[in-house]
Order: sequence, then structure tokens, then C-alpha cells
Amino acid sequence: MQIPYTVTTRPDTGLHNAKLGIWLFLASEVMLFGSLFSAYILLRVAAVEWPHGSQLLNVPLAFINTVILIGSSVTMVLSWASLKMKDFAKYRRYMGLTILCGFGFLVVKAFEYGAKFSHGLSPAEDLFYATYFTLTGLHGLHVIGGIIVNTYFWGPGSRMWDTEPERFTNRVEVAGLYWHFVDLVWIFLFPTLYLL
Amino acid sequence: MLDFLGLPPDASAHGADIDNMIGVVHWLMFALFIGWGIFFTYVLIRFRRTRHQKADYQGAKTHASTYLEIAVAVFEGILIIGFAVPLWAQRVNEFPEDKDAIVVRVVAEQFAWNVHYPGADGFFGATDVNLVSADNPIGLDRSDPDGKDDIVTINQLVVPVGKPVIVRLTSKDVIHSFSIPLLRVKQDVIPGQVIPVWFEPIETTEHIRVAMTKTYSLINPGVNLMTMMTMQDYVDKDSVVIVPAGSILFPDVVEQLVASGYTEVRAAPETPMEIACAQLCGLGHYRMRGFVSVKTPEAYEAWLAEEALYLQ
Amino acid sequence: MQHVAAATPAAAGTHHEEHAGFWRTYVFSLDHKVIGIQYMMTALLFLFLGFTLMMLMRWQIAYPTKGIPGEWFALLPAVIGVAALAVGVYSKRRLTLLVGLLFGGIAWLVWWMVSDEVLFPEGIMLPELYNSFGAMHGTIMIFLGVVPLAVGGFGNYVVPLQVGAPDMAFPKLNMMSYWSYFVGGLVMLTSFFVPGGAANSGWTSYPPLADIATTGQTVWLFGMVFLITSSLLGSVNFIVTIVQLRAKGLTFMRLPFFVWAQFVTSFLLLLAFPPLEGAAILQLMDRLAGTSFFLPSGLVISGQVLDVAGGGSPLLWQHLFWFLAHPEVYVLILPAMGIVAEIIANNTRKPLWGYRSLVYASIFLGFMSFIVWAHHMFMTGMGTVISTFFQTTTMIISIPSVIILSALIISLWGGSIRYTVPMLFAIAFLPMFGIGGLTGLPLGLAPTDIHLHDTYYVIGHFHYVVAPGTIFALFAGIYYWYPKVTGRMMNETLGKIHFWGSLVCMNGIFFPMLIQGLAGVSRRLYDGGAQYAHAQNVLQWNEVMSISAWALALFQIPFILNFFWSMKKGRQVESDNPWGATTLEWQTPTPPPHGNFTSIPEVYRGPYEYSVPDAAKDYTPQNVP
Amino acid sequence: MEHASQDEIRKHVRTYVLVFVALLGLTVITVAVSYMHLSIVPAVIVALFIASIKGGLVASYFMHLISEKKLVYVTLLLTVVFFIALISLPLLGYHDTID
Ligand code: HEA
Ligand code: HEA
Ligand code: CUA
Ligand SMILES: [Cu+2]
Repeated sequence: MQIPYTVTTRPDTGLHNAKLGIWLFLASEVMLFGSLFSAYILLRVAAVEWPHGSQLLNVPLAFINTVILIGSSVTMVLSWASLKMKDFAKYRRYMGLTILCGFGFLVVKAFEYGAKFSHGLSPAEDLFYATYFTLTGLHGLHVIGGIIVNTYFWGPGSRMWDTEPERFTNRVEVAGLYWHFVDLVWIFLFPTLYLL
Repeated sequence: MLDFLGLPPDASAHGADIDNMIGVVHWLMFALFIGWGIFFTYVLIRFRRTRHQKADYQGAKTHASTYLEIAVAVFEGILIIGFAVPLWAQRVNEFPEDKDAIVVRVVAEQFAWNVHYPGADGFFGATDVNLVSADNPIGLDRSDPDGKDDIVTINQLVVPVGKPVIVRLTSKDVIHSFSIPLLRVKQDVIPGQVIPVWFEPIETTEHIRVAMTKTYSLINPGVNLMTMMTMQDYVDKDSVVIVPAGSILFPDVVEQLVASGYTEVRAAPETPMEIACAQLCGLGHYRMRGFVSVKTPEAYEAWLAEEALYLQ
Repeated sequence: MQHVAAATPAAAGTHHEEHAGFWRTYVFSLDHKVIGIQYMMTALLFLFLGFTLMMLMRWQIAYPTKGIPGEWFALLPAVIGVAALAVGVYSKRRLTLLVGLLFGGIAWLVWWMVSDEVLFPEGIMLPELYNSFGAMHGTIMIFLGVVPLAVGGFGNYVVPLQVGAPDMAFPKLNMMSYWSYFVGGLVMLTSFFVPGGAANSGWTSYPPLADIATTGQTVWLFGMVFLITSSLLGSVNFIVTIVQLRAKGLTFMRLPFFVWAQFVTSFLLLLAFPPLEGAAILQLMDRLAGTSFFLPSGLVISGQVLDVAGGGSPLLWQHLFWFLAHPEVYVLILPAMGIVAEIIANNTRKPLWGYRSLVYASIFLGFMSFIVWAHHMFMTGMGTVISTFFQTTTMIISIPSVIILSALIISLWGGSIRYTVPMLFAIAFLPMFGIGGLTGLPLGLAPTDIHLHDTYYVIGHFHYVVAPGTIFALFAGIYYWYPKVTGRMMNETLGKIHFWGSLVCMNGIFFPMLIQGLAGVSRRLYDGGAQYAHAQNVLQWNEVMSISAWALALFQIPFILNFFWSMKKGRQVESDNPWGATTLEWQTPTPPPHGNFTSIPEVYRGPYEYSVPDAAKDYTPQNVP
Repeated sequence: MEHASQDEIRKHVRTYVLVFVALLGLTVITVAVSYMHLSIVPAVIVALFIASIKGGLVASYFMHLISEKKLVYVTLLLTVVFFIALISLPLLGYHDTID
């Protein structure tokens, strides 16, 4: 017996398994980042003084990173749309772009971190840097995870296109949902850490 | 009910309220448990297979449980509105004025309670972590005019009977919990925060000790005799006092009593009122024990004067 | 739909996996049933280990001044291990051999811990060791014992069968979930061997204490990250399985209550665990990167000013920890209630009373459990507003528990109760959970909690719910589903000895705790309160409790024997449905083959159609048209 | 989404590009506002307001949340409720302590 609804949707829920699965996973991710935001807010409210992010952090770099990440979200969704339009070559192109953007984000981040470390600024410096490094670090790990998944679907995983194109499209959609979520987290991280 | 629950004796003004509430809640619990217990036992016997061959598809047709659930909810509502909230508010909002109370600071550390009295001037001296040393555990700045006459004791909280006491709690290292079961006081001590707690002792320690006197077997006491002291003189056959009242029952003392033919002893806890640390704070958590001594006002003044003398 | 033929364990399971080989079939299996059994065996071993730690601690509590004859405590696992090894060699069964090795491992671990002069100098258990055993007892029992057994074990094995699915929705995730749990467990075990020993700041790991604790705490945190990952993967899988893979006709209101319980539980795990993961990350940062999320400024640790930036908040940890840990306690109890409900319906031969109210109550319970957490923090200096909020939610949450319990008790009315071993455990669950739940009430009201917080009353409260409560339900589940898994029944007589012995001993351990707690005795005391004056009148109970605990261990021997012996020698089931049950897991071959069902099941009725008037048999399975 | 035709997808693609432009615009606005150095309360409000719009756009269009199934909404609603509890109750606790 095959496991049902891996490709087709279940009539009464209107979902296929992986779609529901990823949303549940994202819900748990919301709570994970939620706890860290909660920590951030509580610590900041309780703090005697709290620096203004833009004075300590590099806003232009973060701005560039925001653009990169938003861009990667678009290419991601376009790659999925290409599959929907049965254009595999275009899919490869957009997916490749997404992965490149992911790397771009990490490279910029590495420069940012590097600059901080070279000034002797580490998480141990104070609570501001502690939250900055922890939150962006955890987000960075999520980016890395996304890159790994996307690379798999760009490379070896894409062979599934020849055998089960629908299932493959679903997989890319699911990977996309995750990637957009990572983008979404950054959209909130950027103002909270850098601008406020 | 209260005796039945085996609560420790109560020596504070608000303790009776708490005890009452514990009593009321336990009444509710007993009622529910006994009620359901009877039903449960009855059903288990009445509907056993050997007696009741064919099960009844419908089962019970009753709404009694719904009413019961509503009753429980109402009762809990009453407990919250009628007891819990007012009592809690009295504990945490209705602090007496500083001037009407004895105010002390307690600084907890692994594994001791440092008690800081403001001294005759009524002002606490400044403290600074950098001044902390073996003989200045709270880092008191003696050069501060307010700090000159401050009294600091370790593990000894001395207060007068019949006057509210405010204790400002803070910790040097980890979280502790300032618990005095006999005064129905408990408050976590959290580093980085100062949390006050208040109570009004209505019995002296001496009095409590007398009330707690019991006869213990010397052979098989069931208690740790080393925490006990004798409440009467014990004499040998020549009527010479071998163990006077107020002796601690160390093993050698017990041996002596047994050798003189005693099998029982009238004794009471040496330190009936204790500060117990109720929050795990490290390897010495179990022995982070402080002592509360509730004295008559005169004895309290005398004690203060004596402590002040040591400072000079 | 009766397939007695494939009844031997070896023959089945491999049915479709004939070429899969040993590793694929038993170790890195994707089959939910094998994974369920893996979870179950691992969790039982951890329960045993957690219990052994506690038996050692109970010696220290009862006889604080006497050295520990620690080797004796290694004897029990050693005997079990040697016996299993012997049987394994004799019957050439790899699984039994493995169990033998593992029990041997436990014996060795205990031996090592007690005989090593560093840990137990001159046979004395040092306070550090007591604390680390306490923390690890709590951690192991909850995160490595009960949850994996109840959710990972029973959930995995039973849920797909009960919903009529061929497997879990994501078999690979399922396998990863088990192995993540396994690694988490190994990491936790390793922590006993790092310098300074295992985590020793309580299972609650409150900073600053946990921030400045020995390396074991770091290992504990890493272990928790693995365990949390495992639970997250598992819970996603369960929810998707229940929502998506339900058989045709199996509407939500026809789901067995056990499935409902697992469903709600999965949501609790899914949404409550991540904050603890977040908190663990922050604590790891504090410990490894020198941050001070949980460290306020100006700490002086043993006379030295602590060199950190400061500004952090110790209470932040407590909020994040209890945000998980309160829902977690319902994770411990809901599957237990589910098991009990199944067994009660089956053994009273009648439908559950108030099925709908059971379902709604457990959903409500699950929802509320997210907003009561700070009742563990009443003594942290709460004002009136916030304490009123949490007292109220706590009282509210007790109502659905009362509803669930009432429905289960009333279900007995009108039944034709057969006192099988699973039923004995299931009905004992009710009053035991009753005591545990009722003692939660005085804890849930802030003023009474002043006297009771962090005393043995709390210990008594929750052990009544988790030990004679949940553990009993788990035993009930093992006796109940054993014939499905193995095709053989467990022995009734041994089961009854196990039951009555455990019932008496459990009460012998945990009732006196309530008495001690009312007297004001603090928990986590290395000497059991021997110095405290207010503890003196209840001190004599310590020995009673400890002896009961060791006796409890002896009463587990019939169970362990029964468990292994019956695999080979137990009475074979005469049909696929030996209990005459209605739910789908009994309408497959025994044990179920790979893919579970021989034909796609379809459901026509509710889960507990027992003694339907005018029906031929006293049970009508869900898939009978 | 599952059975969208090629034409519909093409329409979607146009939407995606529009959303992308909107996101870029909003990002520029947030940064610009931050250089105005508002005092903290309005600054937080503006920043979080814009971030929420951006987040909403990403979720609604890129993640297709706007046409998602009920089950997903219910799950996310639950998550949001608990998320709010997780943030607000500790804060309430911080403000309501004994002193
Ligand atoms: C499975 C686990 C479980 C369950 C179900 C519960 C259930 C409850 N718990 Fe418990 N609790 C724990 C596990 C659990 N708890 C643990 C582990 C701790 C300590 C953690 C630590 O500090 O280490 C704890 C601590 C704890 C505290 C903190 C105490 C303190 O530290 O000071 C509080 C306070 O409110 C509390 C309250 C409650 C309440 C109100 C319920 C309610 O849900 C209970 C509702 C149930 C009922 C009201 C019973 C109804 C009874 C009947 C209908 C009668 C039946 C009778 C017969 C059958 C004869 N619990
Ligand atoms: C699920 C949770 C759970 C369970 C089941 C138990 C079970 C038991 N607990 Fe535990 N306990 C905790 C969770 C649990 N505990 C927690 C969280 C703490 C607080 C820790 C802290 O302070 O930080 C605690 C603390 C605690 C203390 C207080 C220590 C202190 O404060 O210093 C004590 C004292 O007696 C105790 C005793 C026991 C006993 C005797 C059992 C017995 O009931 C054990 C019975 C066990 C079994 C019956 C297992 C049977 C299994 C088998 C026989 C395996 C068979 C194997 C195969 C077939 C392969 N526990
Ligand atoms: Cu201090 Cu425990
Ligand atoms: Cu709780």
C-alpha cells in the first residue's frame, strides 16, 4: 500500500501531505523565533540603557542584504512558477539565482561579522551584541539550511522532474515556503536590530 | 482538619488565613475524592462481569456530572475571588509603612543568609560588590555614614514579637528561596532584583519551642536527636543533674542518658523557627539553613544594643 | 479480515521487506511499527535507568549518614542483563541479546558511578552527585522515558493503525525522529562521564546556577536540542498522519480517543517545544560565548565578582522553560488518558460515556495549557494582576481534567467489567490521577502555594500524576497492545503480581510525600531534611518511602520476565482480535504486515460500538459495514 | 494553487514582480524613516508597521497564504495566539512585580 496524498491533495483538506507538514514546521519556527524576540523585548525593556542599532551596526550592508534576500524570494517563487509552466531550463536558472543570492547574503554577513570581530566585538561584549549575534546567527543557520535544500533540488534532486514532475513541483513549492519564511524573519530582524 | 493535615505550628499574624485556605481547599479535595471514590468502588463491584453479563449500550443517562463540574467551577471561583486574590493582595500590596515596621535586608549567597540591619540611625549603608570579602560578606561600605552602625549577622534573623517585619531580599549569586515554614513565608530570592516580603510574628521562638515539646524515645527516636534540646533537667540516681534543661542531644549526651537508665526524653527543637532555602542553589542547598529568633521587644532591644557594642 | 496465520513475529514485518536485510528491517527501518518498537525498548531502558538513579538517591535520603552499598543497586540490572544474554544466546535472538547488553550496560554504568572513588569517595554520595542524579532522574524520566514511550512508542505503533493508514505520512522523518532521540539519549548518558559529572541544576536548569554549573550542563543542553528536534519531527508527522491519512469514512468524531489525545499532544509538542529550544540556545550562548542573557550585573560567585557584561534576567529563562514545561506535563498525561480510554471501553464492553465531551475537553485542555505556565513561578515576586491571571487560568484548566476523569469513571457504569491486567492498570489510573490532580489545586492558588511551593508536596503531586498515573497507563498499554505486536499474550498471573505490588508500593512512596510537604519539608534536600526542626516529625517517613521504592523495583521483575518470556513462550493469540476490540488496529493481521492493511480499510461507525443492541457479537468493528 | 492553469501562472508572475517592487520600496522607506531619528515609541511603531506590511506581502503572495486552506489558517491562528502570549505575559510579569 502506498502512502496516499503525497502528490494529489486530499479532497476534504485540500492539501497534500508535505504542504501541511511544512506549514506545521513553520508554525514551530514562528514559536522558536518568537521566543527569541520575546527574550529580546524583555531584556530591552528591562535594560537601563540600550544602544541604537544604527549607531553600532552597518545599516548599508544590512540594507543590501535585505534586497538580496527579497530578490532571492522572488527568484524562488519564479522558479516554482517556471515548473508550473513546464519550463525546466528556466527553473534551473531561477533556482540557481536563488542559491547565489543565498550565498551572497552569507558573504555580506561574513563581512559584517568579520568587521565586528576585528574590533574585538563579540557576543560577550554586552546584551546588545549578544542578541545581535544570536538572532542573526540563528537566522544565518536557517539560510545555510535553505541553501543546502535548494542546491539539492537544483542538482541531484531535480532528476525527479523526469519521473514525477508534479511531485517535484510540490517539493519545490515546499522548499520555497521555507525560503520565504527565512526571508520573512529577516524582514523583522532588520528593523529591530539595525534601525531601532 | 488543620491538625489532620499536620501543618507546622503557625507563628505569624497572616498564617492563620493561609492555613484556613489550605484547609478549605483540602475539604474540597476530600469531598471530591471521597464522593467519586464511593461511586467508583460501587461501580467496580456492581458491574463486574460475573454479576453483569451483558453491558448496557447506553450506559449512564445522567447530567449529574455536568452539575458537579459546574459546582467545582463555582467553588474554584469562590476560592479565587474570596480567598486567593485578597490574601495575595495583602501579602504583596499592603506592606506596612517602613516606619511602623522592622526593616532588614537579607542577602542570600551560596550557602548562607546574610542579614543586614540598618542600626540605630535607621539607614542602610551603601554596599558595593567590590568590597565583598570574607569578613564583609555583603560588601558593606563602612565609610558611608549610614553604614557605620549597621549590624550584619550570618544566618541569624532576630526580630521582636508583635511588630511587622519587612525583609528586602536579594542574592549575590544564584536564585535561592527564603522560606520560613513556621511563619508561612516564602519568597524566591533573585539576583539582580530586590524583592520585599513581610510578616508579623505573634509568638516568640521560646514559646513555640515549649509548645513543640514532645517525648521522644531515646532508643528509636525517629528524629534526628542532634537537632533537639532537652526541656527539663535529667538527674542520675543520686539526683545529680547530669543533663540540664536546654542541652543539645548529641550522641554522647544520649549515651549518658541511656546509661543512667532513661529510655525517653522530653525535648523540643533547638531552633524551631528556621529559614529553609527552598530553591536548588548548588551542592550546599540542603544545609543553607538560617535561624529566626523572635524575641520579646525588650530582649530584642537588648540584643541590638549588644550587637552595637561589638561594632566598637 | 481475520488473519491468524501470520502470527509469528519473525514471519511478519519482513513480509514485504524480504530483501531488505537486517539493518534496513530492524535498525534503520522506515516502518512505523519497527520504529515504534525501537522507541519503546529504548524508552523502557531509560525508565529503568531513571528509576535506578532514584533508588540510589532514596538510600541517601533515608540513611544520610550511612555509606551507600552502591554495588547492590547494580545487581538488579546485572541479573536482568545476564539473564537476557543467556536467553539470547540460547534462542539466537539478536534483539534479546541487545537488551541483555543494554541492561549489562546500565549495570556497568551504575557500578562505575558508585565504585569510582572520584564520584563516591568512601562509598559516600556527595551532594553534587545527589544533585546530578536528581536532575538526570527528572530529565530521563520525562524526556527520555515517558514522552518517547507514550508518543514515540505507542503513538507510532498505534496511531497509523487506528486511522487506517499504511504508515506515517513521512517515514523518513519518522526514522530521523527516532535517531535524533537516540543521539539525544546518548549525549545525555555521556554527560555522566564528563568532568564534574552530569547536569546538576535540577531538570529545570534555572540560571544563574545552571549558567555557572559544570560542563555536564552544556552536554545537557546539547542533548535537549536533539530531543527537541526529535519531538518536533515527530509531532509534524503525527498531525499530518492524523489529518491526511485517515481512512475513508473515518471522520474526526469517529477517531478513537487515543488518536485525539495524540493529536492534541502533537500540537503541544509542536508549539511549546521551540521556546525551550530558544532558551537552550541562549543558555548555550551564556555558557560558551560568554553572553549574559540570564546573568544580571554584579554577581559575586564564591567571593569573586563574576566577569560578564551582565544586564540579563534570570526570570527570562523561567518563562521560556515553563512555557514548554507546563504543556509538557499534559504531554505526559494526555496519551495516558487516551490509553486508559481505549482499555476502559474495551473492558467494559460498552461505548465511552461522553465521547464528545472527552474530545472537546482535551482540545480545551491543550489550548489552556499554553497560558498557565507561570503558576510554577508564583514565588518569584508576582504582583496581584499577573498572579490572579495565572491562578484563574490554572483553576480553569482543572475543569477539563475533571470532565475527562468524570467521563471515564461514568463510562464504567452499566458495563460488564472484565478485570484483565490492562484493565486493572487502567482503572487504578483513575483514583491515582485523581489524587495527583486534586493536589494540584492548592498549588494552583498562590497563597496556599506559599506554604507548599518547592516542598515535597509538589513532588507528591506530580508523581501521583506521572508515576501511578502515566506509568500505570503505559503499563496498561503494554499489556493491552502486546498481543498485537507479538501475536502472544502476556501472562496474567505475573501481570497481577506486578499490578498489586506496584499499586501498594507507589502509594507507599508518594503518599508520605504529601505529608512531608504539608509539614514544610523542602525538596531537593541531599539529607532528606535531617537537619531541619520542622522536618523532624515526618522524618521517619523517609525510610518507609525508600523501602517502598526498592520494593517497587522488585515488583518490576515479574513484569520484565513476563515481557521477554512471553515474546517466545506466551500463549498464542487465537485470533487477530483477542480482546474483541472495535478499533482498526485489531482488524489487521497479527502482527500487521508492512503496509499494515491487506485491503484498504473503510470506516462505517464510531470507535466504541460495543454491545450494540441486536448485534450478533458484543463488539462491532469500525470497518464492518 | 494546485490546479492553476498556465495563464493564471503568468498572471501570478506579474504579481510577484509587483510585490518585489513594493518590498524594495518599503525597505527604502524604513531605512529612510530610521534616519529621521524619531523618538523610540513612534520609531518602533513605524518600523514594525512597515515590517508587518512587508511580511504580509511575502506571506500572502510568495507563500500564497491569501488563498490557502482553512486548516492552515487555523494552525497559524493558534500559533499567533500563543506567540502573543509568549511575548506579552512575560512582559506583564516584568511590569507587575512586588516592590
Ligand atoms: C502529568 C503531569 C501533570 C499533570 C496532569 C498536572 C496537573 C496539574 N498541576 Fe501539576 N505539576 C507537574 C505535573 C503535572 N501536573 C509537575 C512535573 C510539576 C513540578 C515541576 C517541578 O517544579 O519540578 C507540577 C507542579 C505544579 C505546580 C507548581 C507547584 C509549585 O512549584 O509550587 C502547580 C501550581 O499550580 C500545579 C498545578 C496543577 C494543576 C492545577 C493541575 C490540574 O490539571 C489537575 C486537574 C485534575 C483534577 C482536579 C483531578 C480531578 C479529580 C477527580 C474528578 C476526582 C477523582 C477521584 C476518584 C477517581 C476517586 N502543578
Ligand atoms: C515522568 C516523570 C517521572 C517519573 C515516572 C518518576 C518516577 C519516580 N520518581 Fe521522580 N521526579 C521527576 C519525574 C519523574 N519521577 C522529576 C521531574 C523530578 C524533579 C527533579 C528535580 O528536582 O529537578 C523528580 C524527583 C523525584 C524525587 C525528589 C528528589 C528530590 O527532590 O531531591 C523523588 C524522591 O523520592 C523521586 C522518586 C521517584 C520514584 C520512586 C519514582 C518511581 O515511580 C519510578 C517507577 C519507575 C518505574 C516503575 C519504571 C519501570 C520500568 C521498567 C521496570 C523497565 C522495564 C524494562 C524493560 C521491559 C526493557 N522523584
Ligand atoms: Cu540556597 Cu537553596
Ligand atoms: Cu504546571
